Amino acid sequence: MAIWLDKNSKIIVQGITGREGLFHTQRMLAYRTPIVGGVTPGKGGSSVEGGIPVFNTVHDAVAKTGATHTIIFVPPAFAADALYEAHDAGIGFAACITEGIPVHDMLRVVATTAGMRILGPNCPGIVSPGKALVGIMPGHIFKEGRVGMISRSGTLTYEIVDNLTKAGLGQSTCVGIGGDPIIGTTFVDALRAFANDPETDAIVLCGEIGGSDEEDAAAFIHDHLPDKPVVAFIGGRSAPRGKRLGHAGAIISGNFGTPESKLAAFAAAGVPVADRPSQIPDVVKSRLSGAKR
Amino acid sequence: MAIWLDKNSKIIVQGITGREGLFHTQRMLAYRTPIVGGVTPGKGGSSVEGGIPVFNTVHDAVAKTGATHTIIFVPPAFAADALYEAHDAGIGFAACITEGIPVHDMLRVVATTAGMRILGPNCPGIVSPGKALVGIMPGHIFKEGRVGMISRSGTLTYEIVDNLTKAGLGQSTCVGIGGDPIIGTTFVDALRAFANDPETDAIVLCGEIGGSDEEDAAAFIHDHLPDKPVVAFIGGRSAPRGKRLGHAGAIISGNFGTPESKLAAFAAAGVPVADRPSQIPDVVKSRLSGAKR
Amino acid sequence: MKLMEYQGKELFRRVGIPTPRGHFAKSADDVAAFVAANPGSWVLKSQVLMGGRGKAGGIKFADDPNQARAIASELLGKVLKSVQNPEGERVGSLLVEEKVAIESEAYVSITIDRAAKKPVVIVTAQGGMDVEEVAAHDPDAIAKLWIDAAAGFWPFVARRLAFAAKLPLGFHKTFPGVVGGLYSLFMDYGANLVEINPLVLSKDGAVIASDAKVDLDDNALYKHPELKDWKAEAPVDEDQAAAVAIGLGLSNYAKLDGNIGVIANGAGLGMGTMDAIRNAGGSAANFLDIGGGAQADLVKKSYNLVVSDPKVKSMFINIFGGITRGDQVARGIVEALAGGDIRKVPLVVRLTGTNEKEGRAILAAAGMNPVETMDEGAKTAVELARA
Amino acid sequence: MKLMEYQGKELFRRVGIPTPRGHFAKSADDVAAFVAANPGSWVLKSQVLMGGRGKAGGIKFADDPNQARAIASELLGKVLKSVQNPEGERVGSLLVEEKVAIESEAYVSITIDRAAKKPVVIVTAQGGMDVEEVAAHDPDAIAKLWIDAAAGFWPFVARRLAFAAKLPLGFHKTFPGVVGGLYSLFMDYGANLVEINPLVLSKDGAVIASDAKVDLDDNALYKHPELKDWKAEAPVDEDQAAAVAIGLGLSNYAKLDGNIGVIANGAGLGMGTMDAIRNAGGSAANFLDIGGGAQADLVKKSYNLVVSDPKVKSMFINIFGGITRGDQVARGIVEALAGGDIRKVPLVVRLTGTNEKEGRAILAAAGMNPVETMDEGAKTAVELARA
Repeated sequence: MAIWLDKNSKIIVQGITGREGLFHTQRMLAYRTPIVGGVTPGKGGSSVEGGIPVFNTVHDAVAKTGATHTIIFVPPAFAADALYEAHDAGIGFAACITEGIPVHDMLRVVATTAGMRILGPNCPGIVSPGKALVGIMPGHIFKEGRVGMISRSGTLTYEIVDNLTKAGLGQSTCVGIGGDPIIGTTFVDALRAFANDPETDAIVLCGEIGGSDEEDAAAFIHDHLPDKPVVAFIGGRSAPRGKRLGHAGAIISGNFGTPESKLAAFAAAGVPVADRPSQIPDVVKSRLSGAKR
Repeated sequence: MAIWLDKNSKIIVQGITGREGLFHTQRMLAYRTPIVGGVTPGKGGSSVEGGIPVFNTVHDAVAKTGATHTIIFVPPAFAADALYEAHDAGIGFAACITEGIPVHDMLRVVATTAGMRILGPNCPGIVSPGKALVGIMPGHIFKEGRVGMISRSGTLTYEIVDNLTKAGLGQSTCVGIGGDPIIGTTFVDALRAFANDPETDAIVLCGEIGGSDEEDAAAFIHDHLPDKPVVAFIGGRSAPRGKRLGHAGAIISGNFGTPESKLAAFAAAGVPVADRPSQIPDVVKSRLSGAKR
Repeated sequence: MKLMEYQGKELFRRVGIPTPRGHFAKSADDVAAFVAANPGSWVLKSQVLMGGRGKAGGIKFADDPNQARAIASELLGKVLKSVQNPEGERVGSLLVEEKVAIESEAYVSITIDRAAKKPVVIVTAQGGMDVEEVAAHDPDAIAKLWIDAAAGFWPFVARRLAFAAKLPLGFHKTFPGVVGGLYSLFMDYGANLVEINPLVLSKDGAVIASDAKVDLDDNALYKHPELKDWKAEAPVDEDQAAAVAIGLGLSNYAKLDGNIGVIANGAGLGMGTMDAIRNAGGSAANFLDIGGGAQADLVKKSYNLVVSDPKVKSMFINIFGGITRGDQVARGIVEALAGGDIRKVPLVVRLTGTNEKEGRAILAAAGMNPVETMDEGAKTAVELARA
Repeated sequence: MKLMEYQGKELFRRVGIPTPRGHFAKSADDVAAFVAANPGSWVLKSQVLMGGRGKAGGIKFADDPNQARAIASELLGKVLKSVQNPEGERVGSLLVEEKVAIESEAYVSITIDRAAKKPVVIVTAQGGMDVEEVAAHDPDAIAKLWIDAAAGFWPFVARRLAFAAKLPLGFHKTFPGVVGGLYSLFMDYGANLVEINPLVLSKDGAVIASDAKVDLDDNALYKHPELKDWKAEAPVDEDQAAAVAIGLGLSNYAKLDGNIGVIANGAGLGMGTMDAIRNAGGSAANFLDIGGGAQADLVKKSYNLVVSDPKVKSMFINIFGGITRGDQVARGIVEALAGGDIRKVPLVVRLTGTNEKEGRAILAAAGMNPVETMDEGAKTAVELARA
């Protein structure tokens, strides 16, 4: 298995003829991702990459290809529209790569797209190694296996996955949830899915300072995940308070969002927190071989 | 049984201290309707009619009384707000008597209150004779029995019910769906409910010129109500085309909405249409004693 | 409230829909002065609410101030007649607009789909035509999509429509903005209909609303007090004015072709009474709904309004009291008949429901005997009208 | 973008929230002239973004033109300092406002609840206080409700809050309109925060927004091009300006207290690199994220920016290529080092992922040998900084 994405997913690319969209379509195809079509208004009827059909609308694409998943590369001013269009056309899963979408557009989108899982925006996508890659992650670092991975950051994910793969720990699915203030899929959503995935034996959660997603995740693990080992990492523990470092998410304010708050929450949930990415494989291995928490 | 309203319903009155609200509260109480409270912002803590508590908000009323139903008498500019408030507070059934609500307020309300049945607006309410009256209908004309009644018009309902009662045909529930362009409950909604009510043996449907509700109802009866007799009446058959007569609903335009269109639809569904209200009891009786359509 | 073209275009500009450069004028001097100050070719468009204005000769062209003055003088005050409006409508003002070189014309409107309970957007590539004719002859040319009021407008809806209706490519870039503006207008102002016909693609690639048809929900007008002036200026239907003058709602009174006056409580019962009269072989002279809970004074005024129509030969007052109380109705009737200054016609009263006994007593004291049923009342009224 | 009070109030007026009568001025002459033309008691409010402006002496009163001129001269140009802002902020303009006789003060704000993914409205009857202090000392005094963006704002939400926060009755009638206006502003302009503190109930019963705090989402500013001028005038953070100047995003560069320069691709890896440096006993001099897919030129400019900080003793460039290609990064580094005009510091490069081989080859040709892991790179950079 895997979560949310597998060999049977039928994927379209919104913004497929744009520079980014086309570049990553090539890379996803190189990973043998089942891409069935793309959407660029006005380019309907053409095709890219030797036969991937391009449609004017998501509705056309779904009608002609039976698409179930979409990945969105359209510019920020049009990305919320693209998300709602996907929902309206019956798409069940949308990974939104676009960075810089107005937060209030996302408030509208999440309030009106019940039934469609949105990953991101401002996320690196999702990989079920050996099956499909829907995102912008470098495919060669992943390896098929039984560790689930969830992360708020892109390149930090690569760092951790690289460590896991080199240590012989393959992955069931790696999910980059994105760093924006309003995101469609939270740690808890992904934890719930991994909890129900019989092919995921352990979970690595890569959090960050800021927000309260990690605290929520810790509470969820405590209450609902007694049997599956979870190992956490928190990026930005050395960052000063009140500075905005890159991600809109990574800003500490109030009592939530501090490294201390997150460390305390994971400690209370019995979740070990690695100090550096390079330690993670060992912690995972010891948890997998050891007793239950 | 009965549909949507019975002895166990717990009813609140929004706008209970207003002139209309108080007058009809008295009349509903006289019918032994189980009214458990009322809402008027700023009058919370007081009571009316010897002990009906008044609350500031619907949420307070629901928390304190366990209300399930509401009837709304607030002025048109505040009625949509009252409907959404009721939904937000967990009310399951709202009869909205208010006339003159902006149509686009209702568009917003119906799009966002899934799970709450709205009757009206601009409707006379609902009566389950012998059980409860939630509306402005004159209670004394109704009689407990086994005929279900659905109508777009208020006084025409009284006329028909009066004929039924005088002919010995009591009613299970009488529903006034209201004459506005956007209403929460249509003929089809009420037909579906009556179809599932074992204590309703026959249904009288009182339509009007204009709109396409009667045509939709005829199609529904044809497809889903083969076993329960339905008798129809259409008000305004002598009205000239294009004139707006009272109800916003009653205006004929295009091909739908004409008496001919409605008569044809009922004929196609095998539903007899009475020429005058006074004929209805006999038609109902003959249908009840006769074979299936 | 139906808006004139110039008013609709004023709202279009508020929501960012491009309109032609133009000038609103009520006099030929004003028109001439504008053309003098802005040399070029101008279109003079009669500001009326009726359809078929062009065919009726209400739209003319002028290239210089003198010509503009002459045409404006001719149009202002003229009564335009069309198939849709045989009685005609008087031209009180003009919209002077730049002439646009047309490459292509489309049609777009938003209205309420009662059955779907949603706004519906309708688009065709056949602008300038009557959309109902297009629907009748070439239904595939019409594209429709519904908008979920919770989700609001998203541009893809307009893109889907543009592709489905096969709008020329020149429209595509601007079209979502136009539909988005129309939707804002539709929802924020509470419109029954917003329509652009034609939406023009000009030779130089601009997309412009060449006409504007806007019908606002009277119940929502209070949200935009700035439209009060338009409301005050709006041409009033005689029946509506009469209804409002005595305290009834706009559509509670309507004159019809027959000779039997009708007063009832409730629109449904009013229509039912008209039907009953026709079933008895007669024909109603009017529809009048006194509404719910009418007091004696309103009943009296309603009586007076109905008999002020000289066609009326007899009258049927049909009341089934719910909120309306029989005693109030009876008192109103008696007071009306006591007035010496009004015409009297043979009257049939049917009075049942709330306070029926008290009402009947009042009528009896004045020498009247109400009938028992609607059918009986209709039959009697028809006979009296024939007498 | 954080707005000044006078800008926030301009937006308040657009959405119908009542504000005190006032005048925005940039010179003492202008202030004096206004007070001369409008005799009475006026409040002179320094227009700064920092909190604690009143305690810092930024708000003064004046009853006549001369006093007004004197106070304005004193305030304009003054650097206000507060606990929240020890560095201080220079006063560039004043808002002259009528003095309102205060009966009662409330607090209302709307912000984004990230966990609920909804706007949240916060109300207390303790206006004029720091709301976080109220939350700490008297949590029951704070009322909160969430708004469903699909349903939009309905007035009952404001009524529930008014009752829950026990606002004095004088607020109740106007309060739903104020909250509705705030919500329009919040959604239409895309605000991270809209706050009125205090919302004043005046002695004569009016409800007025006495202060205005508005923080707009930079990503949404394109929707309101009319705010461009405010954007241009807004005080700029030095780091943000430096980032934007070389083509990075606003928050992709931030100076910190340490002495080891950091360049990474991705915010997460950037923070992870800082952490790794601290784990190795050092401290980062900055955070710099070159983003995804950076070209050689951006890498070069980023190098130059980091070494322009004299604190920087060594540098760690940490790249895990996904979209970012190792050859581009390597070329940028080589080009930066080839520039004769910039300071050079000991450099550690870690380069893995996409086009890793090509990148290493380029570095090798320039005599550099990248480290293999992040931990190793951090350790080396710390050692080099100590050297």
